[in-house]
Amino acid sequence: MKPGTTSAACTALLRRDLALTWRRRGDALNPLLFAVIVVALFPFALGPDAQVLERIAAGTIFVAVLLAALLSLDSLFRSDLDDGSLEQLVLSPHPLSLLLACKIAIHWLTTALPLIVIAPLLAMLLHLPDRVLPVLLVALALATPLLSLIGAICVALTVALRRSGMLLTLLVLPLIVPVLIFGAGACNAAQAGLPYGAPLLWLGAWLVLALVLAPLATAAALKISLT
Amino acid sequence: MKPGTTSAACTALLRRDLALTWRRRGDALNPLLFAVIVVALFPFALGPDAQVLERIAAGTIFVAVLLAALLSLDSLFRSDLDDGSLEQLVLSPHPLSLLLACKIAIHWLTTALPLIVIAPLLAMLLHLPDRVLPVLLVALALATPLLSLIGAICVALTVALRRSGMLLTLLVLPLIVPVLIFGAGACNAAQAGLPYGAPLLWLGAWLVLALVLAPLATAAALKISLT
Amino acid sequence: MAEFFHMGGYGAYVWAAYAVFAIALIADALTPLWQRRGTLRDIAARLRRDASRDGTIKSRPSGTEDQTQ
Amino acid sequence: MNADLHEKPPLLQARALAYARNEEPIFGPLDFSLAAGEVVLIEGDNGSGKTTLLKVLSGLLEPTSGEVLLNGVHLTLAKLSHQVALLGHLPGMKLELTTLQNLRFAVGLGGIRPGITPAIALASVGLAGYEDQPLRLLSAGQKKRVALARLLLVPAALWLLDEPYANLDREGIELVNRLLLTHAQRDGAALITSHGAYAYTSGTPRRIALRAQAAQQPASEVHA
Amino acid sequence: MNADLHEKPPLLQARALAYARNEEPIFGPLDFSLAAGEVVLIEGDNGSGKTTLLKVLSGLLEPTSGEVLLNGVHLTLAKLSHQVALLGHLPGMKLELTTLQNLRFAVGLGGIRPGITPAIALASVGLAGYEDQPLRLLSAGQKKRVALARLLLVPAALWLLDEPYANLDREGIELVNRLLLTHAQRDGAALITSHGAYAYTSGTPRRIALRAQAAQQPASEVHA
Amino acid sequence: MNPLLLWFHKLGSPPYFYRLAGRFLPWLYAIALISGVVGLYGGLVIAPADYQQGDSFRMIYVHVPCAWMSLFVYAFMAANSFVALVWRIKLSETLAMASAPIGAAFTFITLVSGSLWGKPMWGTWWTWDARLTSELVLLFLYLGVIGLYHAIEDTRQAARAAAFLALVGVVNLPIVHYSVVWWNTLHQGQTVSLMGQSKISSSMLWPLLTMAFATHVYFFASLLARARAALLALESGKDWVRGIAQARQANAHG
Ligand code: HEM
Ligand SMILES: Nc1ncnc2c1ncn2[C@@H]1O[C@H](COP(=O)(O)OP(=O)(O)OP(=O)(O)O)[C@@H](O)[C@H]1O
Ligand SMILES: Nc1ncnc2c1ncn2[C@@H]1O[C@H](COP(=O)(O)OP(=O)(O)OP(=O)(O)O)[C@@H](O)[C@H]1O
Ligand SMILES: [Mg+2]
Ligand SMILES: [Mg+2]
Repeated sequence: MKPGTTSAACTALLRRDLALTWRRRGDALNPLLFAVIVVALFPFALGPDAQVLERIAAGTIFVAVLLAALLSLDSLFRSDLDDGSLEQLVLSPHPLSLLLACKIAIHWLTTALPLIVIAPLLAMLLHLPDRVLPVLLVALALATPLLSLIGAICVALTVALRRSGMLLTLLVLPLIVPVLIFGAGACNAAQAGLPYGAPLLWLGAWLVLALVLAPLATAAALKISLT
Repeated sequence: MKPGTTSAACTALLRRDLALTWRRRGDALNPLLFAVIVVALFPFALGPDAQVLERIAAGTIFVAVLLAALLSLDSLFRSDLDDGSLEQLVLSPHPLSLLLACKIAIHWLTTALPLIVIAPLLAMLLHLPDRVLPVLLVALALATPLLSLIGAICVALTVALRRSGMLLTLLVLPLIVPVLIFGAGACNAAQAGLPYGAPLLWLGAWLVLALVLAPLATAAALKISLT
Repeated sequence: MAEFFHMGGYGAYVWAAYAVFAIALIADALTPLWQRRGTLRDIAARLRRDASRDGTIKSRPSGTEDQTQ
Repeated sequence: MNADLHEKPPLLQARALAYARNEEPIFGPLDFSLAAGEVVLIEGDNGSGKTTLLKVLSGLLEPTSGEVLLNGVHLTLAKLSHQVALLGHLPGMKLELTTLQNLRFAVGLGGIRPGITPAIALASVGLAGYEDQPLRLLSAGQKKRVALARLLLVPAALWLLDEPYANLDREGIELVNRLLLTHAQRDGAALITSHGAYAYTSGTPRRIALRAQAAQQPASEVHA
Repeated sequence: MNADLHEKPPLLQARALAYARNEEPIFGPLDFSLAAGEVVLIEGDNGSGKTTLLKVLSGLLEPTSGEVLLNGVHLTLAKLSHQVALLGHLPGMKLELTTLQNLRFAVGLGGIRPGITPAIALASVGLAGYEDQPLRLLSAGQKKRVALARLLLVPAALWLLDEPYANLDREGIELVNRLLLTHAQRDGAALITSHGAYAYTSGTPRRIALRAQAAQQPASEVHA
Repeated sequence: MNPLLLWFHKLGSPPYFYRLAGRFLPWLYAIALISGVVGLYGGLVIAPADYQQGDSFRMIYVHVPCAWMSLFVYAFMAANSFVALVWRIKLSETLAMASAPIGAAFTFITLVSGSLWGKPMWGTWWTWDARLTSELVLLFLYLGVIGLYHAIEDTRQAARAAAFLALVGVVNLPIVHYSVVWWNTLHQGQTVSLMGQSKISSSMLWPLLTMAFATHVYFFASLLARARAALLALESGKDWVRGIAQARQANAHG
């Protein structure tokens, strides 16, 4: 009997999830479009005044990207639960936290990364000054993985519930308010010509911490909600 | 054999859906909390400058309410599809559009109405001037049923999909841009001291039209996506 | 020639627009070719698969004997 | 209308009925008719199209060719009315509501046979005492029984049952057989799919055989 | 460790095992053991707790009292390792991926028995030629066969099968029996639930009977 | 049956359409390419620089034809959707769904080229002007149709659902357009008006018309190519398609 190594299991999981994303590539674009649409709604709601839009640009983009990544979080374990794959994952002989870390990484790659890539377009739609753009991108690059990691814990807690979409949002949002404050805060500071390094450093520190702890917490939460 | 009258069928449907909402009352509160949280995020994202917030208050509330109602739309037929109730509905001897109209009415009552009730609180959070509040409430009262009706058509089109959440958003948003423009536009006009009657009248006219046509279109769309 | 590409200072914008035009339409023209090739490949694969299923039907009698034992 | 007034048309009639999904034939042209009082078993291997046939007959899927007549009248979604009751793989009921609430809704939507109530129907399927139990607290077989109770209530002449025996214990299987017999006696008709023909014990039912389109390879050898 | 070195402990041992959901007993204290090479049938009416028992044995649910020993070692989620393969009501596979991709993933996650490949396993369950078919295009019975192929691949000594015969045609039922026989012969063991004891034809298996806790009212009378 | 009807009937048969389209395709591509090159030469080389905008006006030769096409294609798609839903003609479903990505491509080009034009002319990549906004909404509508079509598994059901959406969208389009116009005047943002319909000189005009012709021909070429590919997939169970697949395989191996 060949039990199979943990790295083989991770590879298999990564390969399967990428194949699934490819099969569902239409779905994979959805968070992107959602963010674009949320951003596009604001000019409709506020009127086309460029000055107003410029003032709220960074904040709105941050909120839109967070909401999009957040709503897509729901699908992180959903389909695995529905078809029983999650049970198989839990029953597998390999460390659950490692397997979950793979899943979270795939989630970030397929939903948050495209959002960062498209952020300059969103910035353009809201007339964000060019010099703020790099700060926005760095802030997003630090904030979105944090969101995926923190979100995964909450998803694991709510996964056993049937329609958890909004409950999930409720759990995650309070946790990411600090991320939002620091991320959007850095951008606003840059826009106002103030120093913006400190909040970004904070975000980086949290990210390192979350990278280590979140998969473990997710595995624990998942076990709780499955039994 | 007593085939049962159409009004009995509608009553049974209304009673069942209300009972279900009551059983899932935790879920029913979610759109409300979502809207509150989206609105609450903006002061964090933009900083606490009261003037900026006041300028964007009406628009942001409108966007938040629309997003919340929109995300809850997904569940309009979802659970009925999952457990086969929708098939039974389609196979029933009564006019499908009427049954669907009942479902849409329940959806509006249980998700949009609480949002309107809580709108004054949201307005307060963003320092909306008091005199604009009545306009906001009227605009929401006209816009949210429109959204439910238009949204139902799109939900019916996407109901056969497994994970339609975000695709649905993509389909609905272009259709409700005019609603947003006129609804938020009326509030902004009121805030700027301009006349705001015309956009509200337009919304009312569309609402009457949608009340008649949307259930029929929804039934047609549902039949397309179920066969 | 350089002047032609310079476009009176607007070169970057003009040529970018034309590049987007060209790239988008070339991509659009290539997609049906890819689709066609993919479809034909799938069909060929399916034909092969069906052939392998037919092959197993031929071996069916021996299989059923096996089961009756 | 084609209905001949002198001779009663069969309850259900299929003429050259065929269904293809994305141009791939699922079941071939079928001709059969079903008179009132008949129970017919649809037989076929895994993947031969039994479920698909029932969906077509209920009007949920449109046949690619051929036609279905109900009481001599062409079947369209609109005319299906209360003639057909479908019991598919899905329960068609709400897990959050109690068994009684679910049955009451079914009655509101589909009407009710004279002389029966939801509570009586529940007792008939052996679930007396479970009236106020939410459906989600029932086991797989118990849920199936509630779905069977629905059939007793609604005034449908034609029952389409997809694997009604699955998940049921022996008592449940007998229950289904008894339901079918009673239904046939009062001039109803039923089409059922089942792999285990053994399950239908009250006499030998008539059969419709579906040939598997892509004949299955015999699982001749198990690899060790 | 308790394991006695001189006498091999049974593969699976349950001691006074009981499970209660919200203080309501689902199945009573059970004592049984399962040696390598044995196939045991769990019998019980609808709602008697068969599914629940299998979930407890696989480690998905925690028993309320009593204990489970695997090879003489206490069962915990962590130690379950690759000893148990559970086949539940859910397929545990992705409908969008092909049969082969699904099996490859199962192998990656659970390891593989020597001398077998996913393609051979597929052929063994009668699905040769379906390698590149996405799972969602298969019928209920065909999906079940793919799930059975997974059992052939992963190196688990104990199989827990919840109604493995449901949805399968006769050939499929024979297939399950042959799989069980082969598995027993190479010192595996299996616990299966099934209402149709008739389905298990290769000899009479040992049985564990679960009494329905809330004794079912006999479905004595069908209301017409 | 009169000959024209008969021909339509035959055209509705996929193998006939496939072969006929295959015969037309090279010609259409060639005409599109030649007229495109002529138009571009006229626009980029022959036409004089604009006295106001300088050479930047040369963007008109991609922007305007594509803008026209984005609207024309939507109309074409909606008309086919209507036919598909009412008369259930398979070819119309295919044509409607084949035109959606092409229309989206033209809309995308319009948005990008307009944006690139706006930067030097208006000093900003984007403003929430009426025309720009409704073009953006048009892109979303196209994406919605495409997304819905690809999200549903059964191809024909997908086509019918997406066609339904396209029709709903066509009702919506004028509403969006006028609401946006009104919204701008309602709330006096700095409304930027597009370059007026100034009488443009004929040396500037003919390349524009040539490009418009080229894009139309290109559209039909691309449409036929896409419809052919879609028909192959749709009819993959039919003998004529198997024949093509086998012939191609034989070619590849032989
Ligand atoms: C993102 C930005 C832009 C978008 C989305 C856009 C969109 C459109 C659309 C949809 C049309 C077709 C209108 C119709 O035929 O009814 C059009 C036409 C036109 N656009 Fe733009 N445009 C943009 C920027 C610009 C800019 C910056 C200029 C030049 C300063 C410009 C000049 C024109 C001209 C000259 C026409 C032809 C007018 C006519 O004959 O109707 N556009 N544009
Ligand atoms: N959604 C689907 N899309 C495409 N093909 C499908 C789909 N569902 C089933 N099929 C295919 O159609 C055929 C018939 O399926 P169907 O479910 O009707 O079979 P069945 O007779 O009910 O089988 P079983 O006894 O296993 O339930 C099978 O070959 C299956 O692979
Ligand atoms: N999620 C649940 N919550 C509470 N009670 C449940 C739940 N699922 C099942 N039950 C109850 O637990 C008991 C045992 O259920 P279980 O599913 O184990 O039965 P089973 O033997 O598998 O029955 P079947 O043969 O019908 O599948 C039943 O009485 C059922 O009503
Ligand atoms: Mg079936
Ligand atoms: Mg069970």
